[in-house]
Amino acid sequence: MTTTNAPAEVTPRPQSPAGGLASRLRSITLSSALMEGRALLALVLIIAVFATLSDNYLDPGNLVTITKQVAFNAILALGMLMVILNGGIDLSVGSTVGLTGAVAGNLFRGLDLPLTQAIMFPQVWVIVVISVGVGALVGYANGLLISRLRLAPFIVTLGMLYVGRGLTEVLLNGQNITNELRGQEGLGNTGFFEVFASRPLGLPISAWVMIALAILASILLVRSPFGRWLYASGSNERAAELSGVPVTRVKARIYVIAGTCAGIVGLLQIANISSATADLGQFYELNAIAAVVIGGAALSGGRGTVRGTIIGAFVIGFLANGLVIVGVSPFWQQVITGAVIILAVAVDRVQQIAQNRGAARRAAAEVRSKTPAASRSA
Amino acid sequence: MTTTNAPAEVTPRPQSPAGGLASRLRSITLSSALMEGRALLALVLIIAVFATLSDNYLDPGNLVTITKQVAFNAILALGMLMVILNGGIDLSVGSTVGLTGAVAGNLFRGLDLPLTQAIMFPQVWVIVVISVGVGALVGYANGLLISRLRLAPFIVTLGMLYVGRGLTEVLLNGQNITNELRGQEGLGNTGFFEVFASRPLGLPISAWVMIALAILASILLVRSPFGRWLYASGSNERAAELSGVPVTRVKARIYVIAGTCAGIVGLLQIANISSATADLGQFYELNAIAAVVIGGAALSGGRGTVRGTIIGAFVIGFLANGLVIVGVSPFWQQVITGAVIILAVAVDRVQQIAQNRGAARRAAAEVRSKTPAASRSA
Amino acid sequence: TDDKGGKGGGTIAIITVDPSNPYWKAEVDTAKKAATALGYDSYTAAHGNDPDEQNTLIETAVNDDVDGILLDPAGADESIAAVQKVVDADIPIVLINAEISETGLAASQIVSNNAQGATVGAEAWAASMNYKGTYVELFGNPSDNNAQVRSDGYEQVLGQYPDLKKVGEEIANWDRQEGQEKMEALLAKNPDITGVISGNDEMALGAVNALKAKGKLDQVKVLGFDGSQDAVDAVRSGELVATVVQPIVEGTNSAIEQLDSVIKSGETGAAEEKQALDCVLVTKDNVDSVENFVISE
Amino acid sequence: MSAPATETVSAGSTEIGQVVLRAVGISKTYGVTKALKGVDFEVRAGQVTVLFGENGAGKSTLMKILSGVEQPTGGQLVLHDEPITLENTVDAVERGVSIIHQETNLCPNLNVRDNIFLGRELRTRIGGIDYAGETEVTSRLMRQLEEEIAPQTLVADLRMGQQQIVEIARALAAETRILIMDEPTSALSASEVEVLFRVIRELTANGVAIVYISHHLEEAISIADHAVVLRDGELVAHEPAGGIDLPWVVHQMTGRQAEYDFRDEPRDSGEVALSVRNLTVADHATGRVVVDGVSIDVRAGEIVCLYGLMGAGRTELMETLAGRDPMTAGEVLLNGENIAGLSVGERISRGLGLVPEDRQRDGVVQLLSVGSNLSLAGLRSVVRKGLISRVSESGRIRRGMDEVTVKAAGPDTPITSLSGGNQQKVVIGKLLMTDPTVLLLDEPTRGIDVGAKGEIFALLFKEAQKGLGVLYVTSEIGEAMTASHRIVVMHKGRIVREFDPRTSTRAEVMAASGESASPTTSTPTTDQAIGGTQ
Ligand SMILES: Nc1ncnc2c1ncn2[C@@H]1O[C@H](COP(=O)(O)OP(=O)(O)OP(=O)(O)O)[C@@H](O)[C@H]1O
Ligand SMILES: Nc1ncnc2c1ncn2[C@@H]1O[C@H](COP(=O)(O)OP(=O)(O)OP(=O)(O)O)[C@@H](O)[C@H]1O
Ligand SMILES: [Mg+2]
Ligand SMILES: [Mg+2]
Repeated sequence: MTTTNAPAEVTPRPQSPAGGLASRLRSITLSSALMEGRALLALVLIIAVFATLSDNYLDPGNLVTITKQVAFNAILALGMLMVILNGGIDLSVGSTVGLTGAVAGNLFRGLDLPLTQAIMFPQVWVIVVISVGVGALVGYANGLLISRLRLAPFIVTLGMLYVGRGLTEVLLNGQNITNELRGQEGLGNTGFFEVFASRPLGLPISAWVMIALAILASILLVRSPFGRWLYASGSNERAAELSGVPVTRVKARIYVIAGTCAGIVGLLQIANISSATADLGQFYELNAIAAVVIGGAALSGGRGTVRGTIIGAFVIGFLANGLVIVGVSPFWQQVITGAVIILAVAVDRVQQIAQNRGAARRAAAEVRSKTPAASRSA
Repeated sequence: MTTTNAPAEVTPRPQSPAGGLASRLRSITLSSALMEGRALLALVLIIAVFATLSDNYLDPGNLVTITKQVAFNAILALGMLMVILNGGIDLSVGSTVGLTGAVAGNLFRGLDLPLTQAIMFPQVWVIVVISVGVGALVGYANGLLISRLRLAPFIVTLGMLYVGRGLTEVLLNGQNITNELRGQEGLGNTGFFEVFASRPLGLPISAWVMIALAILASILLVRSPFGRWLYASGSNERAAELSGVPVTRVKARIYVIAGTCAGIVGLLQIANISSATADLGQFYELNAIAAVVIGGAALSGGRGTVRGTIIGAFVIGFLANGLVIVGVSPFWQQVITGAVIILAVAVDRVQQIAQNRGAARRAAAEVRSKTPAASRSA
Repeated sequence: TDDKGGKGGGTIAIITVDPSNPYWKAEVDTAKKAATALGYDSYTAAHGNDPDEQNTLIETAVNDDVDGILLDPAGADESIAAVQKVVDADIPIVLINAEISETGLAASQIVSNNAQGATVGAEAWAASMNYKGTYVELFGNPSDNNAQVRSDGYEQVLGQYPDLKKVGEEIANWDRQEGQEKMEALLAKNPDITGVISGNDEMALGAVNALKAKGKLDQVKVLGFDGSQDAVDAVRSGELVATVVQPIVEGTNSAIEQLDSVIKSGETGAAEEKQALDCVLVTKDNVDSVENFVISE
Repeated sequence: MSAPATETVSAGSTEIGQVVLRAVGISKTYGVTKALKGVDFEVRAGQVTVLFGENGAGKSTLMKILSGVEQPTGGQLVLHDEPITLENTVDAVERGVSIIHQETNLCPNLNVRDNIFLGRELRTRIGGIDYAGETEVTSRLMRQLEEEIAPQTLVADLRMGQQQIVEIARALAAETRILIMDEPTSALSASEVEVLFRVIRELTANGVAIVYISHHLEEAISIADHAVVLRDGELVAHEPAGGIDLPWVVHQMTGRQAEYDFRDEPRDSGEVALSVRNLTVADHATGRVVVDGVSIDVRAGEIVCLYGLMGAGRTELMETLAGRDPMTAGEVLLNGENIAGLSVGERISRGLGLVPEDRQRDGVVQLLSVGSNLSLAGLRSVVRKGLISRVSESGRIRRGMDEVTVKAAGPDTPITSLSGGNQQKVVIGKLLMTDPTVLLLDEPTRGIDVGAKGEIFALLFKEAQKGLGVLYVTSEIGEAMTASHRIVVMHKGRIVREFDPRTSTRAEVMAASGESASPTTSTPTTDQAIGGTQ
């Protein structure tokens, strides 16, 4: 009212909410398509190559196999995505997978109660809760150290990798736990395999869990305040903090999420291989990180999507399976896997550089055509 | 001549070079002492604990053993330090150690020349040059991808880890190379062990190499423009670039240095275990990173010293050796190692927080004692 | 059941542990050669003792509709489910080197007798120690059953001799360099030991290196296991007192033969499903009869 | 003219006033943004050419092209009548062109000396760094700039103003014939500006050509020999300094008469919204007291200006009030409730938020869109059943964008594509969307052009009329005098005096802040700020 030159005079554009939403969705799709483009491209290429090389590659049975395999990595990658969105990294998830497996195994073996001299056999659901809880606890420890003490995630989770692996070995004490997982009717702890190794509608349970968690993660990231806070603090933590975002809490939580995902994978894996072993989960963290990054996320934080991550996990899964089916020597499989990881991230960079060059050229040409005098005058 | 503000007309202040040097040394010592303080503390603590627990720990023989083991890690850590100073990371050095070992082994086994049907046996010095060159080449590839294409170091070197390990296995093809390393008089390729497993003055050659490289690295970091550029571009790459620092070149070079260090370790290790094996070097990268970080470097770049890194490597070495000597169960060794890594970085943060609290408390007390009226007036 | 098999063509999947290790390399090479000789195509894959990876490889092979599978299983209990899957798909499978703890699934299980091998190795080594002295043990990868089986086998024999005292044990993950570093540390603690027993040759050779460097090799007796070429050479030169060779080449050859027979006729031709491959002790006396896991005689 | 190339740097041949560097028809495009559209520009030896223009007019872009930081998409640079291309900054420095950047470009982990010689080290005979030599030169430069900074002080330990001094020293250390200064004084104190101007005069006397950019218009006019005005990437005016004055500059910059003067009746009758009592803050690391027993009241509807010199402790005060830094002693009441110990988020939801000093570092979230930035602080209010309601969020974003008049294509525009002024409006809008009782703003107009400044203050006064209490920090006296109900002056961590802007003069206020009354400007100061003609 008092000001004269305020641009309040802008005539309010009649923009319908629906229109706003549509344009919003469009722009989301566009920008994420760009990010996920290379992952999809890689996936299509891989499938095309191996499908021509082997008739059985696209067999329904083989697709189910790949999906099951991918599911473990994808579940871990979903947790890793949250961590990476925050600009962090979690090297300890693989070792947490092993640890939760060992914890569950030990619980099936029975808890030695110190005072009563009796052995207690928890029910399966209790075992599940405790094991996943242990995963969450490891994540909680990571999160506490990283968010409160502001230690570097790389180092904290590297240390935790060793701690977790060591504890797993302590718990298993050189002995895999196998038969105990079946439980015994008399002890009331049967039913583990019936759930964790089931195949509802022909798809392994791990695939269903992946789907459920992916939907959950999508909602969390796209629709919930927590997701917005995560993207914000991953992009500019100081600004997010001054906007009232509880950055420390967000940071602490994502490691709990990553640890929980690892706990779930631990249970699914011991059901899958029907045994809790000491090196279960080794190197899983690397595959999970690779999936997230191939899926278009930036390791510096603030950029990445659930869809890209899932596609990234499928890239790795389809590649690994294809290499085996085609009969590539195990030695060369590693070489090719490494090369594909690098290529997947290099492709869009090269493309981007080419684009920039093209744009610069076009702009230069435009300028030249417009201002011939100026450039000659020099 | 014509310019006024050129540094040429500086009136030479009568400042003795010695004075400059002394003050310089003082300031270096102070700031780096703070950084390395916790590493030294950890080292002293570890030594004290284990020395009281075992009489043999500080045996000269055992110290030599530790030093030899530390040397391998320290040499890698020096290369890693450069990379980390730049804000990068190199996960591929361990796999490069294996690869250079395999390359050297193959060269000892003889080169199948394609046309002549003859097998050529290179002389030892040629083998050494080629093997280290392969390490440098891997680093060069890393550097190119990271500096030119601006890919994330984590991903590039993760991919290279797989590629290197795969190539190592391809080269060795399931066969350790052992006897061939001795060479044969007739072929003119003897003498490898005489140099690479020698013990001048009772200290293993690896220790001497470590010392030499540490001095070299110190000079490079502290006395050469390259070092200043490295610190600068690690802390503010844009500023460094605008100041005329060839940041891309600096970035590319450090990976070559890291790869070269890995090549040297590869040769020293195959001499040490007198065999080139397929899993040589596995996990070395993690130890090297741990040494650098325990030594006070920041993973975000721009902070770290050679001395700290060497101390960091000794922390890890003294710890590993001590745990074995004291007879800690192998399972628990990993747990403790992980915990020490986390502790080493947590200690100075906790200390810093305590310091801040102390400072704040003192200030508050001072304020209260000074202005009793004011605080009452509220 | 499979018409492709009758013509002697078809594909065999060879799923092994880790071909970058000489022992499994010999297994794979033998299997490939034998399969080719019988007119099969073959491909190899490795699970690295990871049951999950083994599951994937098995499923992939089943999906790929191979005609037969030769598997070196990852764990006795962990592999049952995987083998069951193969049986369900009506594909013949033969196990080599290690067993599973269930019978009636695989056509045959041709198993190295690790326990027996450890016993003969330990006997020979104890004799060379004159049944007295102090020693340390290097233990393999704790997640690998064989590490425990061999260690138990050693213990079973050595426990009988009260004058043999174990003063230390370290995990060295089947790895030569780790074996060497652990040995160096163990030596610092126990400078006067007279013996080392090791779960495999690689760790034993690492220990030899450490002992050599300390100039103690002549007073310490080292026992290996596997019969790798490096170890055989070391026995010849006296650096190892003994190693134990698993006749993996013979075993693999007969495994492929039996697999071929099942594919063609549904019968293995062997009397038992489980066939033990007894290990052979290698000492200075018979060292020249062993080359690359093949025992001539 | 016939053989110019050989002696580009040896300035002996150039006379004062001769054109040494010419930009002909320079264009620069960033994606779709046309930052420069065929600009012709001249730099003269021994004279100061001042470049005026609103935010986003293209000043920095032009300077980056002149100094080799960026390459033009069209046009030609001519140095001493020789057409040249500058591939990079090294190229430019070798030809005698140096730049002091708008944003400080230093490495905080290196010391002052290392920063000054970074990229152009003095070498010893064997190729190492000549530390003694570099230290010498550094000490001399610091003496010349009248700053007591030891050459081996870490840059991280310097104040922003001191860092700017180091930037200037770095440019002086090179053999510069053409020196570009892009906002060199935005973080300098008045006395430091005086020293800088003295140095500039020394340089020009020796034939060095200076290009100078500043949003402190009076200050810039006082040093100018030539005035060049850019608007929307085009050169709109070029005059010798003799014929220009403030209204002319503002008119050329904005294309209209500037008119902002928000002086108003004092508002001392409202309820006290924010009450600060004896607030004391000690620095985390050193324990040094930086805010010393400060007491301020801000009433509903009142706009209070916190005026002071750089380093007076205003930023610490603001950040402590916002809840980012812990306070050492004292109490803070918001609507009568003690909010000590509450987090930033809790304070925001109770009605107290901060617009930070450093927009890029603390204000905008770069990877989020304009809309998401706007809704970030008030996100809780659009949450239904635990999820963000898209409809109510986009509705609020639209209202917010209209309210603070953000010029952006839409809510999904990347925030980084906006000009500084518009980014600042988003940051302010973000907090306004939380319905605050009191808004804290730290240097809200730093690096923002006249037009945007007016809009921002218009916005604040509009909100104040609705009952918002405002406490803002400024270092510009004109702003303090014309856009506040009350001025509180801070000096060395303490509140030294309060003024009513209607009844006091600039000189009084500046004197209270510890600076001399009329330090840098030769133009007669009127309390009518910018173009008071109505
Ligand atoms: N790197 C870039 N990418 C995209 N657009 C840019 C870039 N740099 C500048 N621009 C745009 O170019 C235009 C001119 O910017 P410039 O920084 O030159 O303005 P300025 O006059 O220096 O403004 P200020 O006074 O705020 O510093 C603006 O619209 C800006 O958004
Ligand atoms: N990084 C730092 N290291 C040491 N002292 C600092 C640092 N930052 C600020 N100070 C000191 O803290 C005090 C208050 O600084 P502060 O930035 O709050 O002042 P200010 O009035 O807001 O000035 P500015 O406008 O520059 O931000 C000053 O004495 C300053 O020198
Ligand atoms: Mg600018
Ligand atoms: Mg401030």
